[in-house]
Amino acid sequence: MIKAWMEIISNRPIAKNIYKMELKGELVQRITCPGQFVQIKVDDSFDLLLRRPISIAEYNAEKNTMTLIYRAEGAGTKRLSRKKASELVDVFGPLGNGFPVEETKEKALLVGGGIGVPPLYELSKQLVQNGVEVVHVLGFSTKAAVFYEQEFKELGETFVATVDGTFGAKGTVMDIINEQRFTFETLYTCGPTPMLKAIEEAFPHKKVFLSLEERMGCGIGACFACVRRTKTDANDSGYKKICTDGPVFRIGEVMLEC
Amino acid sequence: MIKAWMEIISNRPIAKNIYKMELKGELVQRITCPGQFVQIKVDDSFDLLLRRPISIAEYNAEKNTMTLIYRAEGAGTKRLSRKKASELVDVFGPLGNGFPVEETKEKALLVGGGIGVPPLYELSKQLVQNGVEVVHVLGFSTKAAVFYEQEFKELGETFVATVDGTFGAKGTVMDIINEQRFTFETLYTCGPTPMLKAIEEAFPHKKVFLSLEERMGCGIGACFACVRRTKTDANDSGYKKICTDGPVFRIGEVMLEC
Amino acid sequence: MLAVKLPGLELKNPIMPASGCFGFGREFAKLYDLSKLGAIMIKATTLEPRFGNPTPRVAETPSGMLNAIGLQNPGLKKVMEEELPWLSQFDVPIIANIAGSTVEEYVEVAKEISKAPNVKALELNISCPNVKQGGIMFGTVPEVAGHLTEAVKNVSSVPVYVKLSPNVTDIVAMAKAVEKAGADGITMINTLLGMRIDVKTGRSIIANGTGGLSGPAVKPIAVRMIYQVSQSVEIPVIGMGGIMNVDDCIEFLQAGAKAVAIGTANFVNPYVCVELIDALPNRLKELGFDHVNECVGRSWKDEKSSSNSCP
Amino acid sequence: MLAVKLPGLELKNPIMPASGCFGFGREFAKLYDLSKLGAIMIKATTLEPRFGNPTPRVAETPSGMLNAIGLQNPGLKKVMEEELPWLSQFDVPIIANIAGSTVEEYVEVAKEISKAPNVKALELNISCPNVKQGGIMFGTVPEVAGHLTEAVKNVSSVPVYVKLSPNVTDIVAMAKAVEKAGADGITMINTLLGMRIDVKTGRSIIANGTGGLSGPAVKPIAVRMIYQVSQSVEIPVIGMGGIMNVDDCIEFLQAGAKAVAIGTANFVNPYVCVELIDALPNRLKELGFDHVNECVGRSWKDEKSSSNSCP
Ligand SMILES: Cc1cc2nc3c(=O)[nH]c(=O)nc-3n(C[C@H](O)[C@H](O)[C@H](O)COP(=O)(O)OP(=O)(O)OC[C@H]3O[C@@H](n4cnc5c(N)ncnc54)[C@H](O)[C@@H]3O)c2cc1C
Ligand SMILES: Cc1cc2nc3c(=O)[nH]c(=O)nc-3n(C[C@H](O)[C@H](O)[C@H](O)COP(=O)(O)OP(=O)(O)OC[C@H]3O[C@@H](n4cnc5c(N)ncnc54)[C@H](O)[C@@H]3O)c2cc1C
Ligand SMILES: Cc1cc2nc3c(=O)[nH]c(=O)nc-3n(C[C@H](O)[C@H](O)[C@H](O)COP(=O)(O)O)c2cc1C
Ligand SMILES: Cc1cc2nc3c(=O)[nH]c(=O)nc-3n(C[C@H](O)[C@H](O)[C@H](O)COP(=O)(O)O)c2cc1C
Ligand code: FES
Ligand code: FES
Repeated sequence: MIKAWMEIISNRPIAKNIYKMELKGELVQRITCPGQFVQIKVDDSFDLLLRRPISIAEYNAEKNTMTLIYRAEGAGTKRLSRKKASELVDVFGPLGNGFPVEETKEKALLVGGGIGVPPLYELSKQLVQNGVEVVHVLGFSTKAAVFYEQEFKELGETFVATVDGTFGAKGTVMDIINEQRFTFETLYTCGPTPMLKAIEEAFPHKKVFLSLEERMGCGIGACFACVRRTKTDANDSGYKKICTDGPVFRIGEVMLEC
Repeated sequence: MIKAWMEIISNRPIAKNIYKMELKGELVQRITCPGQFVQIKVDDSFDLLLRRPISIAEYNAEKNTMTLIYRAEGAGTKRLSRKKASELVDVFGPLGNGFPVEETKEKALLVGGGIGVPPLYELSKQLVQNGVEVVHVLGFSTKAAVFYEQEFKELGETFVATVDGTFGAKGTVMDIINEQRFTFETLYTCGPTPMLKAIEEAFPHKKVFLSLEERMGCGIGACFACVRRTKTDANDSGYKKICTDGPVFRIGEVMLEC
Repeated sequence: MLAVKLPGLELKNPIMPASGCFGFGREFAKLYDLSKLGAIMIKATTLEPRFGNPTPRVAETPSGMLNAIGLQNPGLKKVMEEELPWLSQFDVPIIANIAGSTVEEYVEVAKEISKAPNVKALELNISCPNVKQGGIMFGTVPEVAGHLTEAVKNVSSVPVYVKLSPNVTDIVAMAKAVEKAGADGITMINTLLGMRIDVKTGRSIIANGTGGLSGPAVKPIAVRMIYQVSQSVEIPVIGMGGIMNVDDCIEFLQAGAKAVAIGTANFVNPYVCVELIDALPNRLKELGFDHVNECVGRSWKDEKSSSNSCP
Repeated sequence: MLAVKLPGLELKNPIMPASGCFGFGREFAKLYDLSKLGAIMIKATTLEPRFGNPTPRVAETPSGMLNAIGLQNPGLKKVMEEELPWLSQFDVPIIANIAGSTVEEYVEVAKEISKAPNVKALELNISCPNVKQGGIMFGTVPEVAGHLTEAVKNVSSVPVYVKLSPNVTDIVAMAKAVEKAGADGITMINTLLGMRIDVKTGRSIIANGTGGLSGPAVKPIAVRMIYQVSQSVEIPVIGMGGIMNVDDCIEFLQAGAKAVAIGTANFVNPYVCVELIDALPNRLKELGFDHVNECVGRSWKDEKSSSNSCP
């Protein structure tokens, strides 16, 4: 990991409040796998003091570029969304342990919810490159929030659900999963905690990898902000840090909530 | 006074750390005289919380434009200096009572020190327009800090002093004043307090108008941050507010320091 | 949707300018109609006129500011004869902030000023950290604060709110002491004692040395204290300290305040009070509230009704 | 130009990471050579391992952050057997921050940890506001703090610094009490108790409810307290609270600190400590200082030698 100024190649909305930012810089050389993240300092003012953790949605080591997809929700991501091409941003990363691509030889199910979808894109690309068959199940709140459906389709079969039914199937990713009864070797997922919980319950004996989120301080394991208790050790002091041991964990490795 | 978003027409350095910013907007219509100021919110972040008071150096009611000249010294003015044309800034003003142009019929001496020079420019222009003869004495620290010498020359005789002698006469404005023994009806001045004090001492019986500075809260007279004791009433509670009663005062009206 | 009732006060809305940041209203009256405000907390009034501290009196700090005005004000007589009558042209209740160096001074000011027809409540400034003459004791020792409150209650013709200083170990003890002494309400927080040194000169920027910290920087401290105090007393709290936008207002209400006051933000955006009053209804609706009162104390009411303990 | 001597500590420079923001150094060792640091204040160590509070444990506030980690740490045994030996590869003195729920726990940890060869001083964390079990009392009652200091002094093999909590009415009284009890130095300030409510849920963002406020927002409070305490005690002060850049370091020194620690800024810029160490000499020169010691206490030394009263 390094702290580096990366140049914005582009930064534009791709769905309601969802932005795609392409960045260029040497930092990309250090990315080791899909699912890693970076910590971004929005600007040099103090008021939004902390860095924002954002997953790497796609990267290209040859071109030294990477893509972030983020929701402009709070003050920091809103400010980020106003940045223009050629501006520089202060990026710290890559951080964390991502999705183990090599854990799948044949067929993978990728399940993403909302702003948990982005890191699955690079994962899917790499799986496909390895000759793995991928199936995507993506959930969004509503049609206006849907993004990257086309991009995923180009990589493999893609199902989309929206809570209000304005796009794809009405309901959640779990509705699709229950209906389609997919067969798969490995399930990779990233999204809101209730979704992860449902998946955990549905596939207790499968090879599942989940990417977790937590509010972070340092992003490198020094501050103990982002811990999860390990499952084997629920009443003891066993724990993992999401920023360094994760954000991707094997099913059952940690408790999904504090 | 109004709070308005004004558009930056240009913003560029004109001397070492000195920037000239041209702004456009309806607010200009409300300016009543040279020496008034505006309060600028540097950006919408909270960390540089307070507005920055900056004098209006020049204005053009027909074109709806005004010019600010400022030193990029602290965090706020430095951020301001990075703004680009077509960006908007949050301006509150015009504020305060400026220089009384009509107090001079024949000949005025304008004495400016450093970043106190800008408001004298509009004053000089208006005096000249009224047929008044103007003489300028401008003091700067060093050659690199000198600005607007040419602009003032076009309006009237102009003397420049630099402390280190790298431009014009070596010394301060007082050295020039003592040497030249100007005759004048009115003296208008703006600059650092030691300079104002020297002028006050040198011309106790002249018609002198001084523009003062103080750290401000509200800029409109509500917070009592910017008071000066009135001279007539030094041990009592008599006072004037620089933001509303000033920033320009008649000699002897208020004490120069707290 | 916005109307709020507090002892002595029928507020059109729960938003008012905080004392010391709004003078006696004259300046802001040039910008908007003061009748739009929920109330006005006027600048601290003392028995005699005061000049206050030497300048510079303010300094900026990260997301905050320091001030050491030193209670400059024109004195009781002028406030009674000029400022309050002038303010009576507006349909807005006045909360008179009063200060003093002795109990007697407070009592005298309270007695007189509470007679003004538009003064609907007093706000006892026991917490201004800038006056050396024992003033700080009123704000930090529960018994002393209680004694002062009682003395003022005895003479005031209107309800008395006590403004608490955050510069204490135990804010709840202070709140309980003034409640017990008969206070009708609490306003909080006043400024935190701070300092900024100019590294070039090695000296404090504020001539007085230290000053009172306000603005968004102190908001988390204000919210925490209001959260603690509003659960511990029966009298209402008017909250302040760093409010900049509508969500901040709602945060203070949820912490337990029944109304809020806005100080420093008036310097950043002179229209802030009316802009927030205008914006509040929509934001409340968005968050699912039908009346501003529904927010009040939600942070601890929710805690009490449901267990949110974590395994 | 940068070397500073303090009880038990020979510092190459006056800059060190603050406790809790640097773990036990392992993570930052991947970014730069820890031997460059003046010292390292390691994460609070307790007798037994602790898991700490539920998450979320941090929240952002204007120019600051709240944390309620709850003293998570691997416990004395592991710190003695793994962390400290690992740290001994670096040429840097360790200041061991210790915490506990009882005097006995503090004493036990102090006794053992002070024996580690690279631990050159202890930092008594009497001020962590996150532990409910009476922990806060140590930090707010002078007598209790004094008693604890004495007990730890009796068993420690190295000088003892006491870390003061800012959540008190009278910080000078706290400082004097620990000085009298034998403290070799004071570190200050720990975090201020704060809270942030998510307006959408009406609940505290931090699962624990309240948390400790740190970062630039608190800097004016830290500077004021260091200014007050450094004039009132003979023992040295290590200052912290919101330091982000070189000028902040110098401001703390001028306020009266002999060295400074950097906490939250490590999260904003993980290289901040070494960057400031590198930048300090030039900035000192620019301001006309030949040695960092010349800055120390300049704000009040100047006041004492010249009258700056204003007419
Ligand atoms: C490992 C990881 C990867 C992530 N990847 C993405 C991604 O690819 N795209 C995306 O849109 N979002 C992602 N998030 C969530 C993203 O970090 C938050 O949405 C963002 O930090 C919110 O910042 P804000 O300025 O909008 O909100 P604010 O409310 O202004 O944020 C205030 C503070 O809270 C923190 N915070 C607020 N919400 C969250 C959250 N949900 N998770 C962690 N911290 C939070 C912020 O980082 C900041 O420190 C990821 C989070 C983690 C932990
Ligand atoms: C009536 C008036 C007119 C002015 N006109 C000009 C002008 O035309 N050009 C120009 O360059 N400067 C002018 N100044 C000074 C200018 O306001 C300060 O240089 C500027 O505010 C410093 O801001 P900063 O962000 O650089 O410094 P910072 O140190 O970041 O400022 C921190 C805070 O202190 C205040 N402050 C710092 N220095 C001063 C100062 N000297 N006077 C008042 N407030 C200060 C700032 O406004 C801000 O609130 C004027 C000041 C006043 C009162
Ligand atoms: C310049 C200034 C002057 C103040 N004067 C007073 C005062 O006279 N009486 C008082 O009780 N509080 C006074 N205060 C405190 C405010 O009323 C308020 O309690 C505090 O600033 C916190 O709110 P804020 O962060 O919104 O400013 C003053 C604050 C400022 C900034
Ligand atoms: C995440 C976090 C954890 C902390 N843990 C400790 C701790 O274990 N022991 C301690 O004495 N102080 C702890 N502190 C307080 C810091 O050491 C420091 O005193 C405080 O944060 C102020 O400095 P800063 O503003 O530079 O962060 C912690 C602070 C933070 C932000
Ligand atoms: S964010 Fe600091 S340990 Fe994970
Ligand atoms: S700046 Fe507020 S009264 Fe002048």
